[in-house]
Amino acid sequence: MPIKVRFFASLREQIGQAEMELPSDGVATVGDVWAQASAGAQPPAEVLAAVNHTTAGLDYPVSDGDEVGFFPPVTGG
Amino acid sequence: MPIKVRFFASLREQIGQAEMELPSDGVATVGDVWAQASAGAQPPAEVLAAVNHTTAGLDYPVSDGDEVGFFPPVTGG
Amino acid sequence: MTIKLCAEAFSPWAEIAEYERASLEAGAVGACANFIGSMRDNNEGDAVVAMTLEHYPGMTEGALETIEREAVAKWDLLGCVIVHRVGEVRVGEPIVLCACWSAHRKAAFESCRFLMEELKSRAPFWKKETLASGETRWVERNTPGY
Amino acid sequence: MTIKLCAEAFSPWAEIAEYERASLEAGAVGACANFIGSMRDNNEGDAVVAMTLEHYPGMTEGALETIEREAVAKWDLLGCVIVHRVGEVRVGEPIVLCACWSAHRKAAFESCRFLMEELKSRAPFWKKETLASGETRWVERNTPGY
Repeated sequence: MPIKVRFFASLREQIGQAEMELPSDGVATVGDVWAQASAGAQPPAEVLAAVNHTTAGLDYPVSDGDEVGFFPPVTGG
Repeated sequence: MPIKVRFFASLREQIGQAEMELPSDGVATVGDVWAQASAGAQPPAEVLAAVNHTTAGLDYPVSDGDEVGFFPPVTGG
Repeated sequence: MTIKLCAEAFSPWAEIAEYERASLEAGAVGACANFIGSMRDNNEGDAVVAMTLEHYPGMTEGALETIEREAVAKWDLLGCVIVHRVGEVRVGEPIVLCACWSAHRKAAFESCRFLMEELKSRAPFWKKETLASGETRWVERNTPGY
Repeated sequence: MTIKLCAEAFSPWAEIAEYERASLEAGAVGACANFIGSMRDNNEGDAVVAMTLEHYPGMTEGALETIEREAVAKWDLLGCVIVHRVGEVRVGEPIVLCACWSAHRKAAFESCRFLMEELKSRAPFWKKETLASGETRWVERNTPGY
């Protein structure tokens, strides 16, 4: 199963899309997902990530079928 | 003009009256008011006082016509 | 800034809504922190069925106004309200409302808690409880606020 | 413990009253601390006319539940509620409600502020403002909470 990648808020607008799917081959961590999804661009300094809806760092492991979200610092409340 | 003395809450029940008037002769401080009003009994350790509705210590000066209130620690809210 | 003593039950939400309508500009307010203290059916391990709130008429209002003025001097507030019951209170009824409005949450949170702590240590109110046994007793001290 | 995301305007007082009615025993509650964040008509010196709240469906609810569970583990609470708007918000409308009930005020005050600070740093919501000039911009950071 592919990895589902989602982008939110200003990051979604910069990337130009809300979601995409990536083959899981060669993707071991959240950082790998970012690299593939952004064609090798460096992640913004303040980017946050979540794997299956739980906050995760760039070195967090990713598996087949996971959903990986990327977003800027949160500003609710 | 006499000094008006008022007692509140448990102190009012202990003293057995809510208010009294005292001649101001020989009364210089809140402590003097207490001594006259209570026939010389020591004030309870935690007693609080107010002169004309503002919190005051036992050494606070008292004048003709003042209202002096005595009460236990407050428990509102 | 409003101070109110109520001899009858009051609705905190009605007080807040009325204050917002009458005294605040909605677009300026970003934060409202408020606190409602209400009467419990137990205290220090005993069942409590009724309570009387005594106060010092004349002094109480001034003490609450002083506390409000201190909060307004200390924080950047758009408004604040203190409502306090006096007389007979029944289980579940509100005893006190403190509400603070500001542009930002820090000022609202801190000033609201300040009002409550100062009120509880400086405003001349006294609670007398009637226990389920029929015995009455004065509440002698507050639970710690910090 | 309740979590609610609202796509339409909500009344904080109606939410609180309904929670109290459905979930709380009035005689047990001595303290209710609550906070309402609402939309201002200005931010960082600019007039703001509209706001959109984006969130991460699926993750948001879980993040708020985690924060509530942390509060319940840390303080002795009788209940707590978080309500948060999503979508289009107009000036003056509530964005967030956090309410905490306890027997005593310390737990209510501290847990309410905890919920707000954790929500603002961990729950996946993002604000996009429309300025009076017509320009839109993402809010990049929160004002400090302490």
